[in-house]
Amino acid sequence: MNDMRILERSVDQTDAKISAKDVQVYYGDKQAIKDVNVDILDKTVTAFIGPSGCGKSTFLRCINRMNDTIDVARIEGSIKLDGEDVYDKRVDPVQLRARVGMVFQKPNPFPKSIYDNVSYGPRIHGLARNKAELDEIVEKSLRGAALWNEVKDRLQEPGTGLSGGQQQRLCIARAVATQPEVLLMDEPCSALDPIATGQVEELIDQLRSEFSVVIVTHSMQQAARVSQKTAFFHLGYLVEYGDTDDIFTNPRDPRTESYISGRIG
Amino acid sequence: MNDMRILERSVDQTDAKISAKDVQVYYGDKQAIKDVNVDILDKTVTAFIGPSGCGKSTFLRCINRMNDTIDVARIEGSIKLDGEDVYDKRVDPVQLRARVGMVFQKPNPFPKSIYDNVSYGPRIHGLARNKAELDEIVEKSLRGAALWNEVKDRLQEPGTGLSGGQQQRLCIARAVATQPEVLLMDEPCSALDPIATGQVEELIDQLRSEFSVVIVTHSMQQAARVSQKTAFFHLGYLVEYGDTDDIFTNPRDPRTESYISGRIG
Amino acid sequence: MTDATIPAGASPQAKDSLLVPDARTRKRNASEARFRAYGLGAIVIAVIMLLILLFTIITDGIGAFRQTYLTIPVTLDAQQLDPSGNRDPEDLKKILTLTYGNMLNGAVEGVIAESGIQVADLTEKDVNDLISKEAAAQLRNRVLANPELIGQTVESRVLVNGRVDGYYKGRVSMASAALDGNTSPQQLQLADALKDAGLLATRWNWAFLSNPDASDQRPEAAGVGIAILGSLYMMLVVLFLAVPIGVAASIYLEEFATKNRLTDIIEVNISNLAAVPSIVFGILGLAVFINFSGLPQSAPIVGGLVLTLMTLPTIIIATRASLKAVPPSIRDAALGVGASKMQSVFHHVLPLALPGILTGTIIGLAQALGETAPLLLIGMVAFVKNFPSAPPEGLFDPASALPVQVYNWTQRADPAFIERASGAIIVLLVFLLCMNLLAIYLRRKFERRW
Amino acid sequence: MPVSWTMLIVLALAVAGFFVTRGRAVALADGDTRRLHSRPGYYGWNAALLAAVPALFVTAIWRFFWPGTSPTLISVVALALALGGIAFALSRTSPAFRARNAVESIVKALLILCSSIAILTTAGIVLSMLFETGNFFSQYSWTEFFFGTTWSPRFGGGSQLGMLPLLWGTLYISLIALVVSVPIGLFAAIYMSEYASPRLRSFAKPMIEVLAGIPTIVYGLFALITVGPMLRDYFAQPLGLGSSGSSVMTAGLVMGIMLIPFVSSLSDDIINAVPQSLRDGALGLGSTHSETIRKVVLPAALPGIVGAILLAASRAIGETMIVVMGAGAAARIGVNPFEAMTTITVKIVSQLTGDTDFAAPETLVAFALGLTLFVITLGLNIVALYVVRKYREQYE
Amino acid sequence: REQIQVAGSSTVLPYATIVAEAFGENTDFPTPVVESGGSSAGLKKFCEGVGENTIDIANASRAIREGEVEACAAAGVTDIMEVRIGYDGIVFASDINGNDFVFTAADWFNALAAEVVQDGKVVANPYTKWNEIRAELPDQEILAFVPGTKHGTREVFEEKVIAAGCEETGAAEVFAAEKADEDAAEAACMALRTDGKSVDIDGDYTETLARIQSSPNGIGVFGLSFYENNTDKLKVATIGGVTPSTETISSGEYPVSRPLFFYVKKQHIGTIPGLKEYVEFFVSDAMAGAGGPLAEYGLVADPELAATQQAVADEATMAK
Ligand SMILES: Nc1ncnc2c1ncn2[C@@H]1O[C@H](COP(=O)(O)OP(=O)(O)OP(=O)(O)O)[C@@H](O)[C@H]1O
Ligand SMILES: Nc1ncnc2c1ncn2[C@@H]1O[C@H](COP(=O)(O)OP(=O)(O)OP(=O)(O)O)[C@@H](O)[C@H]1O
Ligand SMILES: [Mg+2]
Ligand SMILES: [Mg+2]
Repeated sequence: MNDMRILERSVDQTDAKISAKDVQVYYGDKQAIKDVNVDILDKTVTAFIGPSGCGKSTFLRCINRMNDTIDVARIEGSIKLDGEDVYDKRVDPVQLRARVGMVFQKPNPFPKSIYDNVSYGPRIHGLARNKAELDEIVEKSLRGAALWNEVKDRLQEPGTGLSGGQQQRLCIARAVATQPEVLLMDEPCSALDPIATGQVEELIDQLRSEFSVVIVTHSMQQAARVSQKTAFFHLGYLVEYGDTDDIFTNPRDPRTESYISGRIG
Repeated sequence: MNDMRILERSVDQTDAKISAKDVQVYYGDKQAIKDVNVDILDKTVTAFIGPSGCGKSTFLRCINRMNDTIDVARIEGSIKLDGEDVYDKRVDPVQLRARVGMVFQKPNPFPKSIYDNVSYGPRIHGLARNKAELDEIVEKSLRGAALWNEVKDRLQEPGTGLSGGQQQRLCIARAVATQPEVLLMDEPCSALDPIATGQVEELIDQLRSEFSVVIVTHSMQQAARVSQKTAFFHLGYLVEYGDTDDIFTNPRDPRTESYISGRIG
Repeated sequence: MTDATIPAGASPQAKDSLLVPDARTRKRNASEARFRAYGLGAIVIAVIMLLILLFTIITDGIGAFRQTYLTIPVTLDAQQLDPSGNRDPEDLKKILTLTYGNMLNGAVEGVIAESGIQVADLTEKDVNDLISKEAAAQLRNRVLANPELIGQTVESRVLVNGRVDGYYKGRVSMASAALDGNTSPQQLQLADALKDAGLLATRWNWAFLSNPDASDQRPEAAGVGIAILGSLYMMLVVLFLAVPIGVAASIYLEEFATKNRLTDIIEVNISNLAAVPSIVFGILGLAVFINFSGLPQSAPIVGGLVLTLMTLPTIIIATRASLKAVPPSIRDAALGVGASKMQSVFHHVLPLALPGILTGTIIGLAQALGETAPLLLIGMVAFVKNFPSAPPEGLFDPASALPVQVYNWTQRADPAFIERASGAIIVLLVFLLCMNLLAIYLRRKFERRW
Repeated sequence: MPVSWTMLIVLALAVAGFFVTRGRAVALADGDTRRLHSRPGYYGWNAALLAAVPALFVTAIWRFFWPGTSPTLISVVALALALGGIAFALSRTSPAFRARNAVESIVKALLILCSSIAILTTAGIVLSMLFETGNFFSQYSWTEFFFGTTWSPRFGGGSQLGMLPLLWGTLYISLIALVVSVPIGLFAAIYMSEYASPRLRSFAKPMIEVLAGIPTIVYGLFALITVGPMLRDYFAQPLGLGSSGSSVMTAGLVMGIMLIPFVSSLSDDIINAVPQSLRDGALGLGSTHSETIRKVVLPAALPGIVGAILLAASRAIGETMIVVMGAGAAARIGVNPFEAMTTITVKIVSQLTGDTDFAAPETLVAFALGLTLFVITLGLNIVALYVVRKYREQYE
Repeated sequence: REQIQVAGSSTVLPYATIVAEAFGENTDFPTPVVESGGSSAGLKKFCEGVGENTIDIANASRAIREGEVEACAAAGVTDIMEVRIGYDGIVFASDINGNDFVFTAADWFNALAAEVVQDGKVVANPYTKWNEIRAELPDQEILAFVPGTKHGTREVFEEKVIAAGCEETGAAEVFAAEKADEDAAEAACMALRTDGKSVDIDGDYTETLARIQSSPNGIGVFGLSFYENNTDKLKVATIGGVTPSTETISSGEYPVSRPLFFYVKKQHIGTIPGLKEYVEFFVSDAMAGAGGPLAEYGLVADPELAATQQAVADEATMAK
């Protein structure tokens, strides 16, 4: 039902959906991201990989300005979405976040019912004209996140009463339901079993036909499976960025190589 | 430093460290665990695998009675630690939990400094007589959890300011620092990169020489790597339990087989 | 460090039975039990104190809801009440309560004579004072409202005086009456005799809830009608101003304001306002609302405004604390799906903070409901006899308030007012209880852990 | 009062504006609300707010600052403003109009306005007392006021109005009240939020809250009739500490009881809001419940608890009736808690409501006391703010 | 505004309410609103200015002061009518079951002064029991509940009892000789002891009564009307052999009393309906006269009531 809009929206895509220039991020005095330059393409899945604490989540949160909520965080450089600087004074971060959705690393369902969790985004963005459409969006999103079968009988129960993996899938469904142009996913499958992981990967693959997806993952296999582009972060630097196949088969930077082969952490 | 004690402790081990009989768990009306019977051996790593929402965390939380904190949760059957029913009226859950440590699925560092997070357990159990001993425990635990190098300069900063993976390792360090006899780990590596995962697996392997470890994981590879025994859960049932090698190479139950081969979720 | 450094038995890991706690655990459990006992003790202390206070209030005040009445036939002598005989209301008004009082006295004497009551040493004063001074006024109003009654003999139920009433509530005894200049044992004997004759009875007294205050000589006629209205009006003002303003201010300070010197100043300011003695708010109200902006004296609107300013800090402090307690991940989640800051606050944070907001509101309103001092200066600690009209105009009419009534009555010389004061406190507590019930309901609805 | 009717009419207009504009927005989008920038409700709200806010604001300000103006004029202007607001909102309504942002900026402005009321109140308090305080100091030496140790106002002049005994009494009585209410309140809060069954909690909490609503005069009488004589007969006299029926201890104890709900209810909410995962973390390490509370939950809840305690302290400082009846009216400096003392607040009230000459220093001193107390508590609050900042623990 | 607004002294309040109630009952005017809040606050409001939102009448338990009249005039309140309604007797009373007391002013001075004269020397008050002061007094601890410094009664108590006692005992002369100047001597005469034997009461007479009930040793200072309403709990003491009553006070035999007033804003007569009628009603014989309800309640009727009535009828303002 929303296909029309999605098409409209993606008409004037440039190749670089998001382009970051000289991004530096500081938490107080500590610099967490250093000189990152990267172009994230439309209709592409980009994987961010790198050792824990290297700044993947931080960079991800810069893209939709979620870092605005951390008092001590400070960002320099520019990040452009469709050629417009997201840190421009005139930009409404709300609209930005509606276009750039996010799944957080720690599942954080609202303390509301499962249905309300998923329908929240569509509701505030007016994506459905009536209850039936809303129901449809909810079902579609939950199906996409491979959660429908498990929760279809308990949509009115609280989202916080779900298992860890279910919560994570709920958060994915919630993000998908808003139909963003870019979807940022911070380790969406970390708590999922292989089958659910497979289903989510399938969802990502579907999404790719219309949006751009950025996924943080610790699993090289997953990165290799779902992404077309991979960015390798290390100690706050973007060490290497390129086609996934290249990176995994033929890394240019020695750090990338040792990470992939399991030598540095 | 605790080697002697650890030896002492393991002298009179029986083979079954924990044995569960006809365990049923209900959340309100919903039954989450059905008829589970299992013996968990001492000095062994047992992996719990199964699709998301099948009851792994629930069962894990039964073992050290963490389910007591959930109002709606109700348990039937018996779980014995060293032959003593942990649900006996006379059992003090505090003592139980000191002996059966736990790492939770969602990292939950205390809003205190990193140092205080790790030293919390040793302090309340009086494991160190002075500051120096405490420092040593903290360092050893953080090293074990592969976090020492990243945080050694910022031990006084809040644990909540760490990255997702760092928080998870902090929680592992915190659990290890209390020196439990049984360590329950709910997806301890889900947010870790391969190297950190490797280090934690190494830690688990070390721990095994003295304690019994139960680990929930979604990664078959990990289960295969670290565990000697594997239990497969499905829809609340313990479908199959046996030597890890057997389960992965020669599953008896068709459901196990299809899960391992990636067909059911 | 070697193993020797670890004292034997000190470790929880020593392979003890789970069923037998080791020494350290026992110690910790003992301290756990102590801790828990402290908690329970604290609640018990608080509840016992409450019960003691409630008990004294209720035993003292329940009497205010009962009143002793004398039922007698009164002949409304046309000669006295309408000398001109034309039933002209203007002329009827010229007959003052004094005449009616004499008529009532005559009626009592008539009843005594008729039923043959004999009391030794009964003086005329004893008889005349038996009936409340209020009775004459009531009778006059009845006649003015219905001039046809003139010339007839009507059954009248009249209030008896406060001492005789007190005699039936145990406040006055024959012994104390002997010492008391306002009554006498003879009067009490007369009352007993009338009671035996079935003319005098102590019954449930709705008038306490509907009557206005009465002067010092008529405790038996005093009621809390105007005070209830005044308090109600003020609470409406407070509810409609303090709660929204307080919550709005907290939201701004906690969720939107950048942390800078200005917000620090506001923050300190607010907690400081909480420490300002309530009478100072009265000074403020007098200076600003009455003298500067010309609002009327003794009006609930001014009282409400002053109490609003007084309760704001309480509501703000409570609301801010509970907003602070909502985990940031909830806000992140909302922002992450493209909700605006405002939406995340109103859709998610506020409902989660609601229990705390309710607490602040309840405590703030409770405080406002029971406050007298600021009302002293804006003229609400007053004797008001005419009911205010309905809101919104009524907000500008003079009115009293429940705590004011309590304060006034506890100052009065006649001990009968002490019972009235406690009765008014009971009414006030019922008010409070209603607010609390609402809060319980709302809390039930919104409270959850995550 | 036509002004209040004007306000009601304005509100009615706002409601009408809401529906009209909302309807128009939907119509402009040909019924497909997804073509609108914001949800249709926001267009309606925009109109409602534009209608109500300026009109009500102007009415209130006008009525407040120029009370003499004819109500009819005010009403006309207010209604014109309301209608103008709706018209303006309607004219701006188009699918591309950022209604949500517009509404949010209005709401934010309202929020700011509401928080500035605190500042205005402070300014009002200071201003309404400053003039009289000035009068006071022109008649009485400030050194004697601030550093004098005798408080004895007289009708015929020649009063000694040193505030130190009052300040001492204030601090002493408040301290005792806090010593009573903080442990009881905090333990009650802990028990309610951590141990008690939901049923007990939903019953105990409002019960305890009733304590805050009992008029202080009841506490005063309780102190005077019950607690005072009891303390005197069972403690003060046997211990040889005096034979005064009213004492610092009496007032402190009784006030402490009144303050219990201030500490307990607020703290209970805050403690309850600490995420369960933190408790699980601590319990999972083998802490007892009380260790979990003391070492993890309470530190995480500390800022809110300190706020609650500050609120209780504030109430203690501002309380009158209990002190009058419980502690007596004697201004003196001493350490014996079984002696009578009095507080600044009591003296403010009594000097203001007494029979002294209203232009004499004996009455005006009330304003000076009020202002001084204001400054002192301001100082205490600033200190508290910094302390809380320093020890704040943010969870998650 | 329809109703008359009255504010001021809480001592006058009961009388004012009795009159207001009767006024409302017997006339077509609404019952006046009578606030309490102290003479000072009442007069201050009274002097705030002229107009609808200022009060019409201020009750006071003392005469208006010069400074207050000036402040009034400065705010435009230039025409003030002073109406004296009668006298408030001040009595000493103790628990009904306790000892009888027959006081003199000197006893009170010796009992409560901070410093007394013993053998011609000024010493800190050494007395702890009444019979140490005078053997005829009972053997009972000294404990007096005196009005706090906010109360007008305190002023009367100090002047008519303590200062008189100071003269009577001859302490005044000794102080005059010993102290630096006249003011200091006067102050020494009126300074009350602070060791807990003399307890200030900032509350009202009900508080004093409650204190006597919880400390039956105590002797309290009350208004006559309060005592008359509580004769079953209190036993009144005589001063100089005279028992206080409306008669002895109005005849001047009993020394401790004070006049009660109210002040009327003449400028409001004519604008506020019923104002003049209320004032006239108040001072009428039926109300304030010797047999009227006010006297019945404990007001000592003013022997010069007729003059007051005349002044009210003439709307005579205070001399400037
Ligand atoms: N607090 C709770 N209240 C109600 N139901 C719950 C609660 N916690 C878990 N459940 C339900 O119990 C079932 C088992 O949950 P559990 O957390 O044990 O799954 P799991 O095997 O750990 O899954 P995952 O791998 O996703 O963490 C799920 O269906 C879940 O929705
Ligand atoms: N709120 C914060 N305050 C201070 N430092 C922070 C904060 N959040 C993250 N950091 C630090 O910034 C660095 C980068 O953190 P980030 O969360 O981006 O890592 P990450 O790559 O996502 O790691 P992981 O895979 O473990 O989630 C880390 O060193 C972390 O400790
Ligand atoms: Mg991360
Ligand atoms: Mg789980």
